Amino acid sequence: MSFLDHLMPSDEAEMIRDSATRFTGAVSESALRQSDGFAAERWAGMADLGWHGVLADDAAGGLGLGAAEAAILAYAAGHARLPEPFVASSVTALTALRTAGVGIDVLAGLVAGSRIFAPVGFGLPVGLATPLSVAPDKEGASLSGTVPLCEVGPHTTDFLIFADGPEPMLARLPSVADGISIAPYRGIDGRHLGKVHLDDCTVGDEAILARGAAARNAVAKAEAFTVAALCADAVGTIDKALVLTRTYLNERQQFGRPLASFQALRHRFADIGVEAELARSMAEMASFAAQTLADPAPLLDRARARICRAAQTVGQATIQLHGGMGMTDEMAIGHYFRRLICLQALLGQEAGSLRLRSAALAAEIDAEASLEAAQ
Amino acid sequence: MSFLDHLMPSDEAEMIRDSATRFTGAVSESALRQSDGFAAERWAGMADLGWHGVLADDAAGGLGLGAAEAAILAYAAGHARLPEPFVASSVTALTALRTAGVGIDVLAGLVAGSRIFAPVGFGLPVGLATPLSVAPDKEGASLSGTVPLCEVGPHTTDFLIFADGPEPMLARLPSVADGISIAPYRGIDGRHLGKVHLDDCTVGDEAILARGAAARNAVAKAEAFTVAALCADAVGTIDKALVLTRTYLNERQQFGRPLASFQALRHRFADIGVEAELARSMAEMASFAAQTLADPAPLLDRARARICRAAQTVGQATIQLHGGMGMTDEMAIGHYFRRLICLQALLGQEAGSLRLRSAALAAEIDAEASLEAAQ
Amino acid sequence: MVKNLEYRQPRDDVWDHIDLLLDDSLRAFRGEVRQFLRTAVPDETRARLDMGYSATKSEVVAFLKKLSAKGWVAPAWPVEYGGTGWSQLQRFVYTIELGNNAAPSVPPFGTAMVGPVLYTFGNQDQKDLYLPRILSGEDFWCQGFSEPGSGSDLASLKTRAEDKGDHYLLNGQKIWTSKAHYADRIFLLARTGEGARKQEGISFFVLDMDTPGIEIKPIISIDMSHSLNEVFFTDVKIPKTGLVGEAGKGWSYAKFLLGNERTGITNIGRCRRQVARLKRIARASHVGDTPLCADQAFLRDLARIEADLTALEITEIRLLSTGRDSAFANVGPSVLKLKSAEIQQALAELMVSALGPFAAGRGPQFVEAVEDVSDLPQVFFDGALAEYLFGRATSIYGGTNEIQREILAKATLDTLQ
Amino acid sequence: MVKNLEYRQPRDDVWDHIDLLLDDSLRAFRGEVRQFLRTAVPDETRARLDMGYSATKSEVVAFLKKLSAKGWVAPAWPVEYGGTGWSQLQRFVYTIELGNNAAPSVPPFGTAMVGPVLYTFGNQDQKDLYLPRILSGEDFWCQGFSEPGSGSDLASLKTRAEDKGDHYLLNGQKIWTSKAHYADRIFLLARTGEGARKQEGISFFVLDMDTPGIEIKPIISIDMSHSLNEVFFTDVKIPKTGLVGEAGKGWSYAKFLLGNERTGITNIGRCRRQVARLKRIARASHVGDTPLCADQAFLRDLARIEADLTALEITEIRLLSTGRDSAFANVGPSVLKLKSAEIQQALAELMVSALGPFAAGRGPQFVEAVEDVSDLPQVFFDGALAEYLFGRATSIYGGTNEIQREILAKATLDTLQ
Repeated sequence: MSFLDHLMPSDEAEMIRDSATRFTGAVSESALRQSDGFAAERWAGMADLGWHGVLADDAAGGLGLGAAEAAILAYAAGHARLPEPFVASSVTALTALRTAGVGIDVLAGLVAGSRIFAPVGFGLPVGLATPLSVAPDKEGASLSGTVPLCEVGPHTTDFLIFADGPEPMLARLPSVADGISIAPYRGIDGRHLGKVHLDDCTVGDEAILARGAAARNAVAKAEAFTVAALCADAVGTIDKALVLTRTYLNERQQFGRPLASFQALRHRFADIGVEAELARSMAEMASFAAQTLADPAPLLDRARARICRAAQTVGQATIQLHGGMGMTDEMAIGHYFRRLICLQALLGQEAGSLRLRSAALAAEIDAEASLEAAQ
Repeated sequence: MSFLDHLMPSDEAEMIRDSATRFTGAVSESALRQSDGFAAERWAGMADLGWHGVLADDAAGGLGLGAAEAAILAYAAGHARLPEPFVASSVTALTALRTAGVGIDVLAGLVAGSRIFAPVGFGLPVGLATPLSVAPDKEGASLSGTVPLCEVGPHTTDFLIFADGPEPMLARLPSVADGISIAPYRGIDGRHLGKVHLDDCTVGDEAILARGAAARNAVAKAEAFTVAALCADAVGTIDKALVLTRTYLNERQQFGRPLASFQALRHRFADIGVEAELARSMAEMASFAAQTLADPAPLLDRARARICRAAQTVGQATIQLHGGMGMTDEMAIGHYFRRLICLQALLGQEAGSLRLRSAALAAEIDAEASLEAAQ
Repeated sequence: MVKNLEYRQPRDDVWDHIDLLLDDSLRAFRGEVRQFLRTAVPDETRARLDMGYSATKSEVVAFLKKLSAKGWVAPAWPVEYGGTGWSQLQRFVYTIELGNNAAPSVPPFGTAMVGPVLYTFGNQDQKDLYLPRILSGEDFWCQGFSEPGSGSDLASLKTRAEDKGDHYLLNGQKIWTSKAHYADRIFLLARTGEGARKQEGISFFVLDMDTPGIEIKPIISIDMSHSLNEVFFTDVKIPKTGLVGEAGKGWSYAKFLLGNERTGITNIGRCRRQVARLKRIARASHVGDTPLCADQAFLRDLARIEADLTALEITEIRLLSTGRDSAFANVGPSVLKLKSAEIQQALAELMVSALGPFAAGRGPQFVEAVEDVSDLPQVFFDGALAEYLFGRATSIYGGTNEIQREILAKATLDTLQ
Repeated sequence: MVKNLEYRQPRDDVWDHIDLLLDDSLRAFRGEVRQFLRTAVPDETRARLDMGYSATKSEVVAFLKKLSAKGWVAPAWPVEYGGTGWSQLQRFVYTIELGNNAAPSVPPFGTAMVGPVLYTFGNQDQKDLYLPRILSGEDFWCQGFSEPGSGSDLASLKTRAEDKGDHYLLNGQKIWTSKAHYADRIFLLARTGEGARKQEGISFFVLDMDTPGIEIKPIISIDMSHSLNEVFFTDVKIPKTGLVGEAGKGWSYAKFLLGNERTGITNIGRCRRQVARLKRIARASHVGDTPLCADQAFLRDLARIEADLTALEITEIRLLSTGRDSAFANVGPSVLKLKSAEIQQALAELMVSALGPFAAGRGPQFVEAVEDVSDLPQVFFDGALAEYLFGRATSIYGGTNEIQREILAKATLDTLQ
């Protein structure tokens, strides 16, 4: 598939978008505020619409689609600021499981919404290296170490743990197991997060889904899909922040006329509209790159950097354009602002992304020098 | 003298300011455009008003004043975009000569305006290391090397050359001497610049004004005074750019009303007004630091960085606010824009200044760590 | 590791270079202030505040008691009303040191806002009753100016105080009332008449917060803290003694008050402390194996803010000390307000950026959860995010950035010289 | 040393990562374009243009001849008028490669501006006469739209063409007429009648530049080059055959023309080449003993611009390829215009910053003077400053940034969805 084809969504993709829009359109502000980071009926609703299986094969009850369609759903989740771990479980974990070639039985539960996976030690946040140590054990292996930031909560049914090192492995463990402890906390946007501590945690052979290059490969693919989905989530969040701000500027009167008539505010709104379009472009590119390219990192780093900047710029501007009202928890805009902060962190921030790109640029400059020296 | 005293100009300083304002107010736009980088009668006019001797002792015919008063004149030069080498000769060279303790006869010519010095290898631009090699010679020393950027022109009567190295020296040479060649060129703002090439250029003992620490000290003092004067020059240039833009915005009509009534333009003008005030603060600080402190570099680096940024921001914004007219050489604003570009280069640019400050910050962080480790 | 990140008191023997601009007597004065603050603020309070948390009411009260004993609660007041007689620059240094030493903020509502209005426009009874109780720390005040829908257009206020002969009857609503839930008294603007312009017919009142008919509704802000409130007035009786100055002249008193407010909000001391904090964070935080303090891009960001901060300090000194450049004196407060908001927000943003992925979470549980993870300045996480979030208000309150730019444009662009 | 800084042709075997977004057929097409450009542009021209200098008229003419022989002068035109029949994306790739390979710019006045107006609204005679001469490179055109005093308010133009029966009599003045001194013909707007709105009563004309009564006065721009002009018309006779379309409908033709203009000015190819140039400069330029390419702060600036450029490229591809998102299709041109101006200006600014103190001088003598100083990319100095100075126009011409923001705000803010 070419990027041009990618930009032309299929009819199926359009149907998914429409159904997602209808679904999230029915989520009320009060329901969101009451859901305390997770609503079981919402998760089940997503399952009914096929969200959790968007990337899973037919055989597992999935839709067998790709990063583009997962991005449509992540966008909808951002637009409605859903706190549920859609990306973590249905994109990150599912992609790793699927790439590792696990059996249909495991995937089926995830697709049906009855199993909710928390990736540990990979995927999200981007760029947080948290190596776990692996010791051989008679029945399989024993894992130790601490992962300070995972998307884990009371809803989590399974851990999907990646232990890097000389003998990398990807293992599945139930949420309650000997040697695992969780310190739960909350994301700035209300999502459930936690620190996972492993202390000589025994993993049986049957729980080890992949080893070595296969494990690394599964994790790499999962991380690329994660970046693409988070980018789309950010664009959905940005778009809704713009909608809220547009409404506010048109409705709110000051000095006897609507705020939307003040040129300084109009131009600032125009500027963040540009940011939104650039972010949308980068999100399109990220889902194409994750799906198609063998080494998407150089493109994904640019996408992360650019989208984090857009998230920062749009978040700050929309609060400012809301004036004092933007500072209140009562207005939805602050919730979108916090989600944008959280997404920037999960994407590794603009500074982190540019740091990687800068290092790559330096390497490119070196490589060109060598190439010329060799001529 | 405290900084507070410094902020309260003396009556003498006010008189200098008034006379400088009158002098530059009489310089016409056409005279500036015709002067081709130097006007002898203007230089003589400055001499009459005491500009060249502002920093020189009474005995040499000077006013015996300090960096604050030199800054008033540099400000006036920037405000009127005078292309003559006031800073190079009357601040940089004079400070070095005076600090090196040269005789009154040398200074008197400079103060009177009959001798115009070009500093070579120090002072200006800030941060350009161009070491010259020194070989012992029977009659004194022999200098070799190239200094690619000096403020030198047909008006130059004397070189003041600093050769760094194990045996640093400060030497005075006539503008035509064996072993010196000049490749002249023009600054972006029209001032005379040139590359000076020294090829076994013999410097007699009588021409060597200072050696070793004394030479270094003279040059360091001169460089501090140079930064302070260039900062003031930049503030004068910025202020005039704002005046021109204010006039343009008020006079020019668009869509049936003055440009000055469009909020987006008003707010951009407000922003560059803030830049001007910050730059003014930093210039005040720089002239105080140059005059008073033993090690003014950390403050001068901040001043350079901040003033370069103000120069960049104001230059770009005033062109933009002039619209198409700002792109024409016919309007004075472009000339001020180019002067601001030139001053940024001579000040070492924001990037160069911040690079030094960053290195100093890293050292401060290290020093704090050592201090704590020692506790 | 965490030890290295803790708050450090400014050292008298290590001068910030900007300090070289002070003269000997100001440096001696600063030493005196530092000496006092060293014991006046408990270490625990200092550590919490330095992390970015707000002071609790009891911390503020305890500190006010110390200040009160020293006579330093309201240095700017005339000596006859309990001020210190310090020069403007002494007050500047004093304010910097409060922030620099992580002292609890002195609530400005009594000292900087209603106090000057009372001793300038109030009657003798009002001065005698209220001023000493501000200085002693007994009375906490809050400000009833803004109303829903008025936004930057303060004079469009609708709250009405009807003259009932022996009292005024107050009905209406105020918003953004900072610390109303802590306050003993409120000063407010209400409409007592009509005029051709909306600025006319407004009066300035003082009122006890326990007067019947006052209801406080918290506003939770985007950092999820409670500091702002809505205040509702339903048939509240204001005694005639609650009117300050002349009826109908409230707008001019409010302008006087807001003019005082704008010069006091640069928060330079706090910014200095945050630069120092960022330097400690840069030492402890790692990117891969490299400490952040070896990242030139981060250092440049910090150096740029530091240069801005230096420029802001000197600009404030210029405004305080010369007063001769009348054009600048007019626009100076707006310059300071705009620039200080930008610097405070840039510092908070850089701090959050330095947190990397750990900017995703917050709350006490979060701090606890990540506290034992090595190589990361965990103790700062939560406070940095709180500061970043609440700090978005610095470009909104006290006249938004847009309002400040309009003030500047009026003063510099509309007057052709 | 200087050798390392010279222009390098893009390598087919080293893909820019953004190229991975192209499909095989577009990549093959690009190979064909590159192959052609390799011989169509002399090395000397390429080197000069890459340094930031403008092409001379003879360089442009020589290049147009090559393009003409290939049939590539005006790819976007309908095939029947001499276009190529390429898809929009092929044209996008073609335009990028022109800039990326430092080919002389094809003057837009004939191909992108008047040509489409003529084949859309012109009569058969006009098509037969003018279109082939544009394609052959024989005719250079210039544009007479802006007038002194009209600025962004183009429709307020005052130049008048009076209907004299067998001809129009033209009087008035145009400004910003790019390359008028090179041009054989001009297209212009003039008022032929009055209307209730200022947009009414305007007609669109074509005219030979050697017609008596036309006077050209150069405008020297702030880079001290001559590319812009004022054009004065004194009793100039326009034959009736010079009227395009209907009298009084000129404004709608101009809007059609300007709409075409906005999509063609992203200059992505040139920006890509400048990123490559900055990488070479970073290798050669030193800060003390360290090459600039080891300065993380510089690298971050470059990486940030590069990410912006990638976003711009994809945004242009989105606009060209989907056309389904109608809201974006409306604002897309303004998004591209704003962002491309920002990127072009940021690249020029970074390049000037990389020059350090050497940004003080310019001119051929300067280049010669500093050419033998080691370790500095002298050959770029002069051109970088020229680009920086002239590049300030990118946020002014074709609708200032402020006008673009107003267009965006109208489209996105004033329509509540």
